[in-house]
Amino acid sequence: MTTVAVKPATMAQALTRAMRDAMAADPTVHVLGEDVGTLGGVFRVTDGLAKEFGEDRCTDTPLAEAGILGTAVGMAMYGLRPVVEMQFDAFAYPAFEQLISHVSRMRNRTRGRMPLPITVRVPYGGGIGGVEHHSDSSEAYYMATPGLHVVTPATVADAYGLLREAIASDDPVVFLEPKRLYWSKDTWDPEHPADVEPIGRAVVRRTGRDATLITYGPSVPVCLEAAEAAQAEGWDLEVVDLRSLVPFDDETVCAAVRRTGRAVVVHEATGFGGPGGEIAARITERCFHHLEAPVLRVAGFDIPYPPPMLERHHLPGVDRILDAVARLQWEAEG
Amino acid sequence: MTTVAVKPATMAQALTRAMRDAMAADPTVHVLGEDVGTLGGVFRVTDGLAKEFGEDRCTDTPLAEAGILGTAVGMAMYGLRPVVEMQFDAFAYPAFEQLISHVSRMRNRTRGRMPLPITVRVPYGGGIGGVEHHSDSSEAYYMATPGLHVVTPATVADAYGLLREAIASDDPVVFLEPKRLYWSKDTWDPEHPADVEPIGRAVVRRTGRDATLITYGPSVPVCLEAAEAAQAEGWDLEVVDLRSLVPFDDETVCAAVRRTGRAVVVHEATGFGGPGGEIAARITERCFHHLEAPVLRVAGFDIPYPPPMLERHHLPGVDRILDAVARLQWEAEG
Amino acid sequence: MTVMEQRGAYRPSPPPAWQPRTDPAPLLPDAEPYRVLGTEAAGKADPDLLRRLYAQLVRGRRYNTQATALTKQGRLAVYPSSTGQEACEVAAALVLEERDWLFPSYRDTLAVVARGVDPVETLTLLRGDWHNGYDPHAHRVAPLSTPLATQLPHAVGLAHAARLKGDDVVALAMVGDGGTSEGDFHEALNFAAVWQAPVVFLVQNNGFAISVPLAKQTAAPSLAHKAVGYGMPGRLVDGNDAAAVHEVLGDAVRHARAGGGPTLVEAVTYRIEAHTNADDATRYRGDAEVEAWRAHDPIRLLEQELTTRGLLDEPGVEAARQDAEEMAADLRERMNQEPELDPMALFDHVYAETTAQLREQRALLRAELEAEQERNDAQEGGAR
Amino acid sequence: MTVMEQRGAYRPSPPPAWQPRTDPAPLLPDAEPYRVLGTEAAGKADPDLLRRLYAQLVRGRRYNTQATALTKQGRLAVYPSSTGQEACEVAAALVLEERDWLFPSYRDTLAVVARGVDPVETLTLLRGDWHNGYDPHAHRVAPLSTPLATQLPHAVGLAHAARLKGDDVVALAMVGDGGTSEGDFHEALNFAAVWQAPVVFLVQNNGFAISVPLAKQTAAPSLAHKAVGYGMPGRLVDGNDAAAVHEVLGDAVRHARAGGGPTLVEAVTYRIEAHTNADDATRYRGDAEVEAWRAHDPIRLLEQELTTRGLLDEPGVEAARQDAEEMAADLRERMNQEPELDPMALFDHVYAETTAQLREQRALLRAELEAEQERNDAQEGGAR
Ligand SMILES: Cc1ncc(C[n+]2csc(CCOP(=O)(O)OP(=O)(O)O)c2C)c(N)n1
Ligand SMILES: Cc1ncc(C[n+]2csc(CCOP(=O)(O)OP(=O)(O)O)c2C)c(N)n1
Ligand SMILES: [Mg+2]
Ligand SMILES: [Mg+2]
Repeated sequence: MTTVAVKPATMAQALTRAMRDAMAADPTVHVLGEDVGTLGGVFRVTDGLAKEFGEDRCTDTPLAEAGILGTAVGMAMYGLRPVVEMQFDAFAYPAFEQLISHVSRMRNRTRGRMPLPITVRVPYGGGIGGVEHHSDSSEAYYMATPGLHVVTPATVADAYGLLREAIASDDPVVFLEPKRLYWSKDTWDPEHPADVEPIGRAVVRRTGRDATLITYGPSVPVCLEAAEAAQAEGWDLEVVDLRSLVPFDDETVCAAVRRTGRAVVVHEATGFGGPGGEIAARITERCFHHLEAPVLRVAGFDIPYPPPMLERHHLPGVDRILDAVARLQWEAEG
Repeated sequence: MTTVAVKPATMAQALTRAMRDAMAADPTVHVLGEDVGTLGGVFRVTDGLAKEFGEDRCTDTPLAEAGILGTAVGMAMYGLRPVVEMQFDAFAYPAFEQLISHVSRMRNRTRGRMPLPITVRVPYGGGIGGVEHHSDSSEAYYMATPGLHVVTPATVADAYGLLREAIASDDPVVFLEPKRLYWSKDTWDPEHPADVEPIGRAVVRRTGRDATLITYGPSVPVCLEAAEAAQAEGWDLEVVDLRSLVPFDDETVCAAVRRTGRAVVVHEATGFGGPGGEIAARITERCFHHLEAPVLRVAGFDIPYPPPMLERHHLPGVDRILDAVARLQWEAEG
Repeated sequence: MTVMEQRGAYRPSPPPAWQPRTDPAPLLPDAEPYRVLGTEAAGKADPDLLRRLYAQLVRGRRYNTQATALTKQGRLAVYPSSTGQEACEVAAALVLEERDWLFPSYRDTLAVVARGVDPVETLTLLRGDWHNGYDPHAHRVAPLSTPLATQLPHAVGLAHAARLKGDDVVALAMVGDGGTSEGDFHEALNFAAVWQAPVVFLVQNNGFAISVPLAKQTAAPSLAHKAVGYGMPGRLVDGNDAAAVHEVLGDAVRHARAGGGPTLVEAVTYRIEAHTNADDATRYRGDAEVEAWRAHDPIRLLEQELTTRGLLDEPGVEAARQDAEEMAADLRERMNQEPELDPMALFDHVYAETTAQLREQRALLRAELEAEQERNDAQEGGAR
Repeated sequence: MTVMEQRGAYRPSPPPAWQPRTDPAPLLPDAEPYRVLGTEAAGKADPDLLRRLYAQLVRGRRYNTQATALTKQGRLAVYPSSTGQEACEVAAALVLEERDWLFPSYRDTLAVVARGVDPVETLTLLRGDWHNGYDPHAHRVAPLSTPLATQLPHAVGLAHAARLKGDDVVALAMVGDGGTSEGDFHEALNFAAVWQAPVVFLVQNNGFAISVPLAKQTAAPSLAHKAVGYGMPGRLVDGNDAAAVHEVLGDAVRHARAGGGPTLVEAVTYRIEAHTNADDATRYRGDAEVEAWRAHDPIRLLEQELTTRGLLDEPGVEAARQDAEEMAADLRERMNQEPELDPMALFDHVYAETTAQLREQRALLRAELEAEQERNDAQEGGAR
């Protein structure tokens, strides 16, 4: 993967550009959601699309998430490629029945005759000081639902590349956008989206010999920071960015874990019943005899997401990650 | 735990009796849902309650699951103890937002001042020949939601005891009723509900020396059958019935796994992102050096629940469980 | 300047002119369900249409009794009969052009069949060999929807998409009286009205949602009255009067096609059979009510009109009956064949491209089935 | 007997008599929003009530400006102002008896404060030290609801429960124009009407849902017209006319208390400020519209009525202003204090009894905080 440095852009800008380019390339791509038109979305991710493509292509809907996703299903049935914006993680819950009972199953129900190429964009996660219902990490719900792809970028280039791919996919994709990375900047070349690995591939963001941190989305930069800090303690950590929770890239993940023999899964979602359990379990199933210690998890506590002034205690941070690394039974090694 | 044999009853009858006794003992207990009144529920689990306690205590609601759960929240705010019936697993999805955003969080939101003692009864799982949307195992969604208790009986006595406890609990309880065990029969003494272990405790249903099957709800009888069959192959299997997915009884589970050194988690829900990942991961975290092999999982495939004529291929059966036991790296032992 | 003087300089004005977004009066339904048969309006009805409706009603009733019989023989997992509601089912199918779309609920297999879908493929869901049997695109019929009212936003989205593409396609979506209580009903109607989508909502008010009677479902004057709250016309029609249902739906379809936006139609009818073969209707309703509705049977109503007007004679009745019997015989025969089952298909359509995970699981199942086969062969070999 | 003769023996009858479940006419709202101030009806209004409303409006406006100022000082995470909507907020609070319940949305902190809840506790959610600051039972005010319309079924359930218990308690639930599009709105109103629950739904139609204007939200003649579809009365009122809002809500509350069931009230008003301090309203609306509504300011409207009728003089205005300033000063001062934060509280109220899991996690956080403390102490020690 070569990323040609062109000019710095934020993740939000890369996402906008991805939709813009997809809409320009394919007239069947339609964006819809609350405030996505005139306002350009509460995070401005759809900024300019209504102006460039008209309100029929980028539509402010009435305020009803099940209605948005439900009508998107109908649009997809008629050959369109709807890109739906849910305003915040917790406000996707009203659309849950449409997502589970129809979006994820229509292809299977109709033996492939009625695929639903819908992208559901969900800004997710905490760390932005949002009040209640604005910081949920709801990926466990989506992962437990066969028929959905679940994707989440951690870099500006991936934001563009994965979103283009999600929109082009003939399957429904839940596209989780880490809110607190919206304003992260990076140089990135929109002319070379092909430089981005496809959906379904994890990427090693940092190689290391001692232990592997497995993470995604908003926790990727935190893990990279933790890996830097770990140097000081004498640990050389590898960092894997999953990018795609479904399909899951066992190959890349297991190769990374086998190299180091130790692993910690890191995410913001609550630990119990969260993605980490699945990830740790499948690593253990596949790499048991390579493991020097159990795969540990650093996750949000098993509590409702905290109010803004307390969220820093909940979010997996560098210290908590390093503490987990320290618990990887190093003594037993020698 | 001593279960005094009195007379055989079905699980459905035990559930009815639990609601009846709870309503008789506590005038704040109200049952509501679709068809729960005059009809007695599509599974007849609320049979007779409207007649005995009147329609104000056992109420046929309009057909709207979010409305049912949402009004139950308001009833609980005013001091009632609503017992809500969702007609089938997949028909609880419309109530997802109320469940996640309010039911699970109201106590925490109000620092304990406004608890919601609501029981949400959900008939779940397959094996009854139900058409699409009538056989989902949705427990992963509930497990990933802090603030909910998630409980599921596998025996007639537990059906009574756990439901009484759920109704008496000051917290919301998602009470998952294994549809295909509704007509399972057992002798059981409704006069001694105290003989049942409380919510939060797992129970060893069969002791064994070689490996531990960890399961719950509809898969408990299947695992017991598998354990019998395993005798023939020379394996002595222990079977743990979790009963309560939240809170999770690490103590009992880990003790059972440490005794045998090998474990298989069995459930109907899809494997990927399902309860088994969490269970396997936490066992591994706690019992790593006692494990002779990775904890394996036998679960539903990662597909939408199949149509009736194909469901037998999807459901974890005796053979598939024994195959998993066979893969527990017995050779490595000697 | 004093505070009061300062304030005096400000003269509050009336609010910016308020006006209703649309005139509510024409949106309100008539005071009584609209009827054609046995009224003067029948004189204006097209005889050919009436005859076509009649033939389809007779087929439809026979289809219902045949499907119910198939549940008793274990050939269908479950069947929700539309006996007594055939006028709605048939009119909904016949009112549409080929390019239009139908969005049925689980009870509307008859409408699907009347639209031309193979009855066996239509019954796939209820037989249980797959979740849906027909190609939705071939006949422009969405899969039968089980989760109540969830198909309504689909119809709106499809109609909206068609309009955006410049196609004059109309979507007709069917739902029950119980389904109107779901949030999806509300959201669908609102989207449709705001977008002026070419969609017709047909509510079959058959008096019950399983055991729950209409009085526990709504306090509205009628379900058609809900239309005004969305800014669309509401129409109330006698759901057992095939000519009336066809006319009201036809008006709504034409209105939608012409760009006039959506209509909500409430057809007042009655579910003669239990909710499904698995239901016991005696638990929640008496015979008298059923008998009163049997006396207003959709087939007999139309038959009387046709015979009175000399449009139907004995051979005509016999021909319709004969045609229905042939359909039933064919259905019976084909449903008595075991469906072909391929367990491997479970993995084929979860995603466009299968995943590594599913390939593993597929291999596991294949190995199990082969082992099973071997065991069976061995047993048979042993037995031989 | 021939087939036709056989059939002739059967005479289809008309359907069992159909009648609307309720007469729709009285449910329909007036053609124009009801107004009191500046009309003849004002003469009948209780002067004391008008003065109380005035004092609260002035306080309310000051509360809004103070809270907005606090966002600029970083003392609130976010503030959705109800400037321009004070008449609705205040009337909603004042119309209730002590035993009644209020169900506010995130925008309705002013109604909560006007009901007597400590403003600092009311703002806890928006300051971000916890999700809710006050004891809901102490003032019978549900927590501010963020997920739109989800509080409406709660209000219905509570009102229903009170009725079942024999208490003559009324619940008043507040929602925005945008919120009416959600399925929960529909389900709540339907349950309320079927159960005849003593609940009043107050829709503040302030023209926008963030950036989305009413025309993209609904095609209904008015939001009040939705009432008829549930079988409850719909009332339309000038939401900037405090006397009118109070009267219409008062009627609805009395009606509900007397067992008459629910009412839907649409108050036509306008959001003068941006959606919240984080919003940029210039992106979606022009100044002219805002100015037109400023000219119909709820405080000035009432002030004019009162002064015209000699019920308010300069000292009266000054006293109200003074009172508001004191409230603001107190609010400012108390909000400028750092809230007490206890990270351990994160684990305290997830369940009635904590779980083993949460105890482990609590211990982990405690250890981390102690280590942090030690590091800080050490650093300070070093610095000293
Ligand atoms: C969302 C949802 N909730 C519950 C059910 C279970 N259910 C199936 S049919 C039915 C009653 C439907 O009544 P109505 O809408 O009047 O249609 P009818 O059966 O009378 O045709 C119920 C409650 C369902 N299918 N979907
Ligand atoms: C279920 C849900 N979806 C989306 C949001 C995000 N959101 C917050 S306020 C708002 C607009 C609400 O408009 P309206 O109901 O008119 O109330 P107003 O803000 O005008 O008082 C939106 C979309 C939310 N809070 N809840
Ligand atoms: Mg019905
Ligand atoms: Mg608004």
